[in-house]
Amino acid sequence: MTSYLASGRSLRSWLVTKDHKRIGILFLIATTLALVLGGVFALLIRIELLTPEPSVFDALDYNRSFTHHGVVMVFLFMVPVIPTVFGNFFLPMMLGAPDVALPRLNLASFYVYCLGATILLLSLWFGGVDTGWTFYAPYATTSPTAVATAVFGVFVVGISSILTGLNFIVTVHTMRAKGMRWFRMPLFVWAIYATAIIQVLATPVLGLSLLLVGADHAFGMGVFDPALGGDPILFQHLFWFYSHPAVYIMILPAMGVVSEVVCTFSHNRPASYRAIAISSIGIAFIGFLTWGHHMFVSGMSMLDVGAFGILSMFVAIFSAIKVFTWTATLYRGRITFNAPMLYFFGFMFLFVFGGMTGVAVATSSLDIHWHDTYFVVAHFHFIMVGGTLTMFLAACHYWFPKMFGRRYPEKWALIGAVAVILGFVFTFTPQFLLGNAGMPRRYHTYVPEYQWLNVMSTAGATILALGLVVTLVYLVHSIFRGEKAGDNPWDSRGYEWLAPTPPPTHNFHTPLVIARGPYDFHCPERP
Amino acid sequence: MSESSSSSSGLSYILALVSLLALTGLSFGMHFAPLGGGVGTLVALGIATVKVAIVALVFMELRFGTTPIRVVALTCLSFVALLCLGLAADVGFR
Amino acid sequence: MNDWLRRLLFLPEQASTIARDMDSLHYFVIIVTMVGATAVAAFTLIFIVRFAAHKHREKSAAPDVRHGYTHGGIPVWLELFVFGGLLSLFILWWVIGFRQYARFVEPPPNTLQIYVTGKQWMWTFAYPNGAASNGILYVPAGRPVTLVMTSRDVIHSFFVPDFRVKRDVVPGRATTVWFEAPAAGRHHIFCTELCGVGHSTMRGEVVVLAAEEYERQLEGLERVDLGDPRASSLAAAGERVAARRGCMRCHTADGTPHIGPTFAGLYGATIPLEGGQSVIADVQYLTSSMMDPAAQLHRGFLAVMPSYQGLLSAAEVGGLVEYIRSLRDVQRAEPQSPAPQRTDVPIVTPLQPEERR
Amino acid sequence: MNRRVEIQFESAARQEHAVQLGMWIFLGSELLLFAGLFGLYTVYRTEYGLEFDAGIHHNQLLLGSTNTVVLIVSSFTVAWALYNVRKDKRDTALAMLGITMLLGLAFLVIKGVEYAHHFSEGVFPGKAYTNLELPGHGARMFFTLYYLMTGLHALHMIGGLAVMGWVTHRVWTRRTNRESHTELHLGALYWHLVDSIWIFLWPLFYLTG
Repeated sequence: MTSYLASGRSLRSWLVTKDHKRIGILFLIATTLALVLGGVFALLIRIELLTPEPSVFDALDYNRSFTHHGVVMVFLFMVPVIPTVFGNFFLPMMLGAPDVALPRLNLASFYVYCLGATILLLSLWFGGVDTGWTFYAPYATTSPTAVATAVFGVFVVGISSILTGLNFIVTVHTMRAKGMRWFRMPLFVWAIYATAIIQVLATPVLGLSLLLVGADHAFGMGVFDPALGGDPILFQHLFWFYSHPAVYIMILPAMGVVSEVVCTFSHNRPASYRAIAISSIGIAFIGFLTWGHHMFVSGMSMLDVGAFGILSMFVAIFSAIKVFTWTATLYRGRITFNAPMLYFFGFMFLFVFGGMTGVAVATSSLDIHWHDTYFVVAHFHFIMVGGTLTMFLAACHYWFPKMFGRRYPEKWALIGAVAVILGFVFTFTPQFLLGNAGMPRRYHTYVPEYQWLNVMSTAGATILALGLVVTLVYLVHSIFRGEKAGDNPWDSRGYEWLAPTPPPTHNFHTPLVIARGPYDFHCPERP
Repeated sequence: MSESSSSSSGLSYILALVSLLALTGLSFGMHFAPLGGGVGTLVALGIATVKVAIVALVFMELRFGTTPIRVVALTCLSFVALLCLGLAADVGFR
Repeated sequence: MNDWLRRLLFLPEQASTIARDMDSLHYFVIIVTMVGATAVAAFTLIFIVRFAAHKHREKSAAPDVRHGYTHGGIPVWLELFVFGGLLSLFILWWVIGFRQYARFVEPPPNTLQIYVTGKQWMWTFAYPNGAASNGILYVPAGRPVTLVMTSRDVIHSFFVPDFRVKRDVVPGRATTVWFEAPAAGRHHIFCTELCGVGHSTMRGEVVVLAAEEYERQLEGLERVDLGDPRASSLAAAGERVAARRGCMRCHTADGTPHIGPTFAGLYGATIPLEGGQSVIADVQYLTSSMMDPAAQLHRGFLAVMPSYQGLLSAAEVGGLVEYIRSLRDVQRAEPQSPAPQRTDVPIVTPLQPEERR
Repeated sequence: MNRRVEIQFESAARQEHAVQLGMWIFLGSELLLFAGLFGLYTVYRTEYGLEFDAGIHHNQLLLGSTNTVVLIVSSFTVAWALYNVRKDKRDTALAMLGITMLLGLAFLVIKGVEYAHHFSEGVFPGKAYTNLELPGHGARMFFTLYYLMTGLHALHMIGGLAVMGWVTHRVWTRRTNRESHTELHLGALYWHLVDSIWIFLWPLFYLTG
């Protein structure tokens, strides 16, 4: 049987494909473009911040840059990337299924994403957006920029996110192979499943609140405009009802990748499979109860401050459970060290430091000083961006042989990984200190005493960018010229490795019958 | 899912229609009853909930739905409640 | 120790009475989290090195056949210890943090009140004696100060890093922030909520002065422009504002019942609301009643007052509040008497939106 | 139940379950789309209780109640159509679908009459609101929410009508029949959801003043 890559080489065969793997590759291309675009905006911001006074841009262009950096990175890269690329490619394979449950919907999701992304980027043409990715009313409703276009774009991208989530939930419920009990599902599947729940429940609320901001902006509806009797704080409630869970939409799939990588390369069972699986679902639900911690200084009621404060502490416990379980998984394993493991180590470092600073900012009184300063910027970049980016790259390397049937160059990969991780740490550690010193975020100009930390941060960003460029170059090169890979080069027990490399259109030659767990290294590869 | 066990009988549809119309009439009538504003609102919303339950259970055949489908329905409803309560809690205690 | 840690963490100077307390919690939390995070990262690194596959072969450690290469799970006592400890630590932080938060947010009684307006892209301040300043806030040292803040346009946020205070400044609402600066000095004010192209230039300065110098400074300032240069205090200016803006068509100052609640003895009183609750008539209530009168309606009065959102400057609002406050000890003629329930109320047409802007 | 089982499914029953589950999840997210508006309504009603009451009294109870009855009956007819397709009674099913669509149109027409009446009184959403009888922020907010919620609901009705038209066409051409009627089933579920949302909108905007 021919591989999915070889079955039809025309452009058309790719664009109208219903094969989950090809859709995954399409999403890989689209989200990588988004990463590059968002990265360019990030560098523009860092260049401007080299000096305390305006240098390259005026204030409006600067505000547009960080808004588009945020919007592109959050809605076009981090939210969709791991579910739509690796979830699409590997979720059905991990379940032993020939495809997702609703393949046409899957393709539709891709085109809806493209449509939304196009509308979102069209807003650049119409004058950009300068409201920050949070679109806070009433600034967003009075801003002279193309707010309505941008929020409509985000709304459309949200539809794509809902469709993907819906598809994955249905797939997990109805497409498991024979013998695949719930507690035999790979941990990546659990993570994607939990993510899908959040996507389906939270995204509509974001979509609605953004539409309302768009309506306020375009037609003067005044739902959030105090001059017309609206309450701007309500927008923040609705926005964070989605956007706090959205943090978990970004990080849960990354946690799924961690579980796969750490088990495969330590050739060990997870220290507690159930703890990881159940904490994914726990995060999905408790994550909905913490949105108010973004609003401690907004004038929210004292009751809400207390309640959201303590609930935020509980959600940290679930993450802590995962971290400890991963570390314990290494214990007495048989560890192969390579690029995915280096990224795993980078993830642990960034996630633990970022997570701990998260507990710190969730402490109500400390948040007064840190709120809306660079401390918060550094915190969420460490945990959310660092977590997602390192695990996106780890997944690119870990599954590269299965996806393309070739190997990547290990030496270059390690160099790239070191550059990315060090660059990341150098970019954002100074920002923690800037936040402590009191520098507010979204500042085009700043007082001179903050300058040298900003220069360090920009230097770090340069290293990070170089690392990403190196990685992109050798990975693209390896797709066409890499050494041929076998079916299971890592000696994994994951079910996706049972398929031929690269997999044929419907994944498995014969239907899988599962008789062992996904991390049973004492069992032979084929049960 | 076989036909006989998984769909409502004709009679149940008609009974549902009749009770929905009756509840609508009741709700309409209660509008003119001299209840306090708060109580009247609660009664009207209570009746609406019963009506939606009838639509869901009979017309939408939730009675015969699988466990995942029921879980989906319940989860979504409780999240609507969560959102409304969360917002009201802030405004009510500000 | 305090100063050393403060410099290590790049924290700004501790120029308010609460800064030291907040920083102590800050050190506690940051030190514990950094130690914990380092420990986890170190363990990960140690395990990666110690259990590397090639060492495995050297030592030919036979894998546990029953469990594959597994360790047989984490002992339960260790799990309980780690998560129980972690949870108690988090809850401890929450308890300390929330108590501090409540203390930092609720102003103590009898503070000096200064009225703050945020607008794109400037801070303006109005003082009780009728003085006004732009960009520079003068406060006396050693005396608690409450800022009553509102915004003319979009949300801003008032942040003084040296004081460790921050609060959003929301249009249509009054928020407060309080602090006490023990010593004279100058400190940055930043806006921390994105408010447009001038966001990063919306800075100001707090100048803390010794008490007598403060008085002298205020004398030298311009008066609040409330249309009356002779007004001797903000309250006196507020009285004129009340007359000019038509407040006295429905409200009275001597306790006589009229269409709206009387101003006499209103400040600090407990107001019964339409719908059963009650509220204390403090700065927030009075301000929001000007902006959004129907939201919390005094029981027994008709919802006939128009909104003054966008019509009154912060100084005018401050003046009105100070005026009402100056009448707090005037006796009401008939306390809590219901207003005349008339339908021919001589009102007061709602203003058109263009006029509001 | 279905003629065709897609390659990814091992059995028709699995496929049917998958499609149904997917539809329910979709309905759930539709519900959460409205949830934000219900949340806003809750808050603003707490804030502007009296003005909301006045707004509710201003709305035309009779038209709103008629619409409730219209939608409930249409929900029944679409369920009855499904019932008849399962019984292989194509003519009854077609008649029921026709009635459903007529009732749906009637709903929109009545809604339009109401809107027209409101427009004539200067009751517009947001800053366009010029009604002097009910001045104030609360009344404006009430009618803004009224337009947003009933408007979003009306958009869903239009979507539902399009789906019904397509399904009717399929029943007409016998592509939807006793063996294969998933699309009718899903369309009916959607119609019931839209009906359910109106069942809540009715007391909120017409009844509980």
